[in-house]
Amino acid sequence: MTPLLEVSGLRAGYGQINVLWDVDLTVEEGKTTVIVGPNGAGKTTLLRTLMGLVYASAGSMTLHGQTLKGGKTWDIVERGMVMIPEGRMVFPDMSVLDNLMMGAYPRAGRADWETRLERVFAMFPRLKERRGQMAGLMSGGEAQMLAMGRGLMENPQVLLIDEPSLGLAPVIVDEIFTILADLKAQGLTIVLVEQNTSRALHLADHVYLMRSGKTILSQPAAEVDLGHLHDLYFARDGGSAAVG
Amino acid sequence: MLELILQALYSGLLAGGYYAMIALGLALVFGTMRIINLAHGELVLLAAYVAFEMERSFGWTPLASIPVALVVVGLTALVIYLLIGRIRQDRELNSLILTFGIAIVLTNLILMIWSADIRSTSNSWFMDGVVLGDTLFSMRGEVIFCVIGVLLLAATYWWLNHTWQGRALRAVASNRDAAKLMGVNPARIEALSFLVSGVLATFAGVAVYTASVVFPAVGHNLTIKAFVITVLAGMGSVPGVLLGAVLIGVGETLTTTLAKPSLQELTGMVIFLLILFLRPSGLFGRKGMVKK
Amino acid sequence: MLVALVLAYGAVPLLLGSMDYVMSLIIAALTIGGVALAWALLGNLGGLVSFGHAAFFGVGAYTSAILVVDHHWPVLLAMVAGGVGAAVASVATMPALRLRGPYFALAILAYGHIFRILAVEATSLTGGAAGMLSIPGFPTLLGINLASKTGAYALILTIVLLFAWLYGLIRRSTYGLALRAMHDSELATRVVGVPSTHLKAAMLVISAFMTGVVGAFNAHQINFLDPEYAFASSWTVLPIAAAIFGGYRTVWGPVLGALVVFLVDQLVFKELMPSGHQLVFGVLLGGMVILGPHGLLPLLGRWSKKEASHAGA
Amino acid sequence: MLELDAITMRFGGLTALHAMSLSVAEGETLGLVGPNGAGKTTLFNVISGVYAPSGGTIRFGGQDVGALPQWKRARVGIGRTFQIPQPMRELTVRENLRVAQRFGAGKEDPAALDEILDLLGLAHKQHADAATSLALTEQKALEVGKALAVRPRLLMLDEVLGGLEMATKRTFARTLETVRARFGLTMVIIEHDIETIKALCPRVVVLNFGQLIADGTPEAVFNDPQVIRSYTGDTPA
Amino acid sequence: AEFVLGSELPLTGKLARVGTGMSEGIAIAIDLANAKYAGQHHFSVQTIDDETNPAKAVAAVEKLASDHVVAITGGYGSNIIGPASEAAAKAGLVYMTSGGVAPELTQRGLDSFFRINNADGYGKAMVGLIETMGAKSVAILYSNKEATAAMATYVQKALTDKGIKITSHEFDDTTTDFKPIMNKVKLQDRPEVVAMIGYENDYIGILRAGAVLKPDVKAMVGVWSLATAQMNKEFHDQVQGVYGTSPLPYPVVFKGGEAQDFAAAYMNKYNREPDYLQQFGYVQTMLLIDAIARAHDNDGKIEAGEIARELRATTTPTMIGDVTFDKNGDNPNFTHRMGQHQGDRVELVWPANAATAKMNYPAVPW
Ligand SMILES: Nc1ncnc2c1ncn2[C@@H]1O[C@H](COP(=O)(O)OP(=O)(O)OP(=O)(O)O)[C@@H](O)[C@H]1O
Ligand SMILES: Nc1ncnc2c1ncn2[C@@H]1O[C@H](COP(=O)(O)OP(=O)(O)OP(=O)(O)O)[C@@H](O)[C@H]1O
Ligand SMILES: [Mg+2]
Ligand SMILES: [Mg+2]
Repeated sequence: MTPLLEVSGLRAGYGQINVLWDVDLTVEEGKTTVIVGPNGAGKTTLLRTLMGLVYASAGSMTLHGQTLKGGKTWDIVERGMVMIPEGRMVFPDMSVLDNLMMGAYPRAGRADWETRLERVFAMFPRLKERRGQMAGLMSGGEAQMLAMGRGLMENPQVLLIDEPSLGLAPVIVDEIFTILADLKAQGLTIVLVEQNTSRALHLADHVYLMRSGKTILSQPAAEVDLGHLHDLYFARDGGSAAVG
Repeated sequence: MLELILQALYSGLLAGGYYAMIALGLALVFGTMRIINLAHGELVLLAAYVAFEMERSFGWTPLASIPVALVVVGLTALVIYLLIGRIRQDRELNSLILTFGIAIVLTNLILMIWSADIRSTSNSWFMDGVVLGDTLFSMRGEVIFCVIGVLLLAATYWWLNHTWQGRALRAVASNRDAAKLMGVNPARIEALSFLVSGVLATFAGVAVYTASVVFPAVGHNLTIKAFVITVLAGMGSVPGVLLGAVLIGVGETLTTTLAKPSLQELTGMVIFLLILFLRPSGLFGRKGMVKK
Repeated sequence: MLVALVLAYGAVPLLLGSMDYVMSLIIAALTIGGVALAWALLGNLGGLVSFGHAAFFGVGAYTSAILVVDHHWPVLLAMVAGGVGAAVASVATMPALRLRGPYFALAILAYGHIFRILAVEATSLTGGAAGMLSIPGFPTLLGINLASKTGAYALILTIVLLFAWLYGLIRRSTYGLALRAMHDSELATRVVGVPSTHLKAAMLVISAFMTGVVGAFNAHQINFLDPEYAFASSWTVLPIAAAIFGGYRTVWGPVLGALVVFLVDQLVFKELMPSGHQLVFGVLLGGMVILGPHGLLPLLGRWSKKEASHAGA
Repeated sequence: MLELDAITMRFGGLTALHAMSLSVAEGETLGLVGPNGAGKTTLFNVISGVYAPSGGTIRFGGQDVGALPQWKRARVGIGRTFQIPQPMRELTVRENLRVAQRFGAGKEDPAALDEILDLLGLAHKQHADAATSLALTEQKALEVGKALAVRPRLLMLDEVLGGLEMATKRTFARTLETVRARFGLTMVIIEHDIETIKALCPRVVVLNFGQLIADGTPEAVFNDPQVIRSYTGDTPA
Repeated sequence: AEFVLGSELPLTGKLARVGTGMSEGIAIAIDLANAKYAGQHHFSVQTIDDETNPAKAVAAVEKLASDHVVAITGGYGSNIIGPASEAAAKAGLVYMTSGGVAPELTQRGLDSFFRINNADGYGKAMVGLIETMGAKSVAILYSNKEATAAMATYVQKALTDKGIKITSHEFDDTTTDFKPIMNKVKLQDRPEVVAMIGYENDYIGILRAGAVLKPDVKAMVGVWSLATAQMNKEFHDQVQGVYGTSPLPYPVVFKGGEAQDFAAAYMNKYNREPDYLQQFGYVQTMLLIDAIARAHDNDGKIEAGEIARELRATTTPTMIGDVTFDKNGDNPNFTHRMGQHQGDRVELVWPANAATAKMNYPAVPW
């Protein structure tokens, strides 16, 4: 069976600065793939490149066997792949409700947006309370919930998620992981970038470790050894000291 | 005296509807793309001249020339958008220069094609008096276009706030990358917003042609007026445009009535400043715009 | 740099000094350049885009003209006073500092209109709409007749150079850094102790002063003022176009832009198309924005670097 | 050192802080936790002068600072970071710190900047453009750097550890400890990771709906049923 | 000999329309002069657009001077003519115009400045007409531009001196809706005559406001640019019965050879009827050309100041009446005529000796 999403030799970066160096990645349909790695490794950049927000200078990426390279973000969305970015990517001067409704903008999502809105409100009651508030005035965690909720308004086949637990209170983090488990159970293909390694591993089918713009480890989740993983995290590779 | 004031209020109200129509297209593009289209007044003017040409060549009434003007002005607006789309850096500032250049080109083209003579409709139907309750006087054209203006305002408001496209337009303005992630093609949606602004300019232009007098230098004044109202309204707020336009209109006519007519522009500017000092982000501006 | 100075002060008057017309165009271009510089200073350092520099230009012009005509001040001193007058006027515009972006830009424009209307209405002081004719020109200083074309050229050149020097000085200081940072990140600068509003106000005053001096220069150069001319929107628009055209983030870009835009328009396009040349001018502006969005100076910089690397290879 | 008395902050119909009182002693490291939207960031905003509170007084080092403008509060020694990083755009990382130092601390001291850059692991990025070329975590480090360059007496950190990978977080926490000792700081830290809070803060206060619901040692606070219900859930902390 | 005249005019910008009109008149003058002096002299004109900007007008004059033109004809707008004519004086060139009527222009003591018309001339005509009507009260609506404001002052004073009751309303050029002003006129002033001192767009605005509000007045009187063929054609219904200064009736009936030649040449070249703008442009330029020819013919060359002396030395009959220049360059003989739109015609109705028809009074367009 051909993998749903396949990336090989991918290079990408911002202007003159290259960030991703020959990244390889394979995502099977219906599986949850977790990408971990130290800060600044290029995880966010990888997701953005997949979505066409960052220009890929070399390598290949395919979705359903068809190339994503050079594709426009909005077409990729219509092709069923969707990204939930971190909370700073909300629409600051639109209301919470309008933000959520933008989630349903792709054709696939418009039909029954009302039911999905109810579902999102049920998951995050805070969003329902604040439906009229400008998103830019939400607290950090509220905005993160909003980004998540907005992503859930879409109706994708593949969901890329960037650090969904960032800045959330522990109770809400629980809630998020429950939701992810649900989505997985419904058969959705998920690519998850997450710093909360241990919790992410619980969910994962397959794990990638990224460092300095490369995928340096690819293993089925079951075989992953947390200790070994952490060693790999900080293997010296000169120069690219993470924060701290 | 009361009669004078009532008439001033009435005239100001009608002027407000008409100013709002002129300003709305600019406000739309400004509110959604942060682009100040300095050629907006010239678009309005272009529509007026199309109406003039149709009337002169074929004897059409200005209303009948609206479809033709829509095509001409709509296309011009699209061309402006395409040019703006080619700006790679610092779009907000560079588009000022670009649209200023376009305004110069349009003014001079209009001057070359239609000369510097003053033009206005000769169709007296629009100029006939409409009298309300024996004391409130207006021209038929003013009333018609005030009503059209309010209808267009309502339609634009509805479009922006209650349709997928309108919401997408606001989303692109708010966070371009995030909007792409929602499946929005920003270029297409922005082109659409320019097109709509062209449509609004068309109606405004035909209104100007019937209710007032045009000549090539008028475009600049129209842009300034539209811009003042837009800012007064608060970033892209449609109700704000209406309220701002009416305030300016009424302010002007009341100045004429109670003080002297040559001070009306002063009044407009003072109202503008006062409101901004009280509400730094405009009448309907959102606080959030100021905070960051 | 020295070469450029020698060229500007020596070669230009020697070569062109006898051609009154060309000299007055250069003077006019430098006048616009001076305003463009002041505008860019406010934009770059204060983070404030103004659509109303004509306000300061006009106030400077009127202040100086009135002091000379009615109170018989010496012209050069009155020009400085013109700058001070504009600076004082800018204090009146300070409530606008609370406003951001286009809100500020338009508020200043509104002030410009208000000043213009006041100039029309204050007939006893300003001569009203009829304006002031036969305003005295420049004196002779150190043996140089500043009223001659060459003299006026040297004067405006000196003014512009002084302003550019001052601008460069501020820009290189830590104040310059903080000011540039305030542009988009005012909150971030305030919480680290930058009195952003004060700094902005200071830039506004400096920019207004510069514009006022240039406005005063212009009044004594063409010996005439009326409200419509002194507060004409072209005193705002042309400098902005020139600054952006030349590269508004650089110190010299605005001046260069003014020289190029104005001289090319008047000397070349106007020769080619006596009455339609503005059309070409419009196209030129638009084209520049699309082809070289950082402006002429950075573009030239890039070219010369390329040239150099080719030469090296 | 810092005393808040009956601080109330209303946004339109929403009351983000309810007559909140709190005092922080010199040299203390205080953890500030609470559910999302509890009002933690708002509290920082009020203390640093971003918002003028609807009621209450703020005393810092014995002085009523309630009427001081933002920039003066920085100069009297209140340093803070932003949850959503606010780099000074258009400047490089180092220039960001220079400005903070020049205006906040009053004089330039390149050696001190080098030290801060080193401590925060930003040395190799010091000439990078602050707005566009930093990963989220680097931006957070820059936030801390700016606040430190001001030479504050009180340092308020808003989720600067959020998004950091576990091990990095630990290292960074140690760095903060070093910084605190090195510069003799009083700190207030907002953080959602309970482990980190426990490691760094001898005293923790919990906010919920704009009110203090608990104040004490981490052990005491995180075992408070009210806190568990509203904040930690039944997750094994 | 070969002579190049210079002309500095607004061909673009706010005054483009009037500038273009004057330039057409100048062109006709050149054509006719070349016919008149065929075999002796040849004339041509170098025109520079001043873009309705004083500084550019000054530069234009300097350029013309550096190109060695013999004299300058042109200019529009007193505020542009002012500095431009000073630049001409500096360059030792005669500056001849009809485009600026402000009194200040001829109070500067420039001996190279000449103009064939002035505000007083227009004012006298307007006042004369109103006096003839026998109106007891007049409302003056005037634009706050320099020329119009100066003229309003003149008219107000002259009418007050004649015991006529005056109210006045100053407006600015951004005014488009005149109803509030007209309403004041209608309800408060209740004059017999409304005097409008402005430009075409102002007249149209005022007349439309009048048509809607229908104040109880007996006449609407304007000044320049109103009693013209073009206004009659394009705003036919709106200007019926309205008066304005007008050197010519419409259709133009030119009496005398020169006038007929002018009209024919104009029709031939531009395919429409000439207006007062072209007529003034023609007259001023022809006066200048004749003076140049005389100055040259005296001794085969033109000495400094000779053209100015020649201009001052003679009184010439022209299409706008006899022209003499006083020491300031003003033409004290200048008086205007008043025309009235009557159906498809513009008839001269004042002064009696120039009248082509009886005036309709009272008459308003509504
Ligand atoms: N817009 C940008 N322009 C230039 N460089 C960037 C940009 N965004 C990120 N980078 C750089 O690219 C590298 C990878 O960043 P990225 O955000 O992909 O890392 P990440 O793995 O997601 O890290 P984190 O865990 O901190 O989110 C970093 O070194 C960062 O400095
Ligand atoms: N300017 C504002 N206008 C209106 N409401 C606001 C504003 N700022 C914050 N709020 C609201 O006040 C509440 C408190 O926000 P605050 O940012 O202080 O939360 P927080 O405790 O920092 O949460 P988090 O942990 O998610 O960052 C939130 O519900 C937020 O939506
Ligand atoms: Mg990331
Ligand atoms: Mg917070």
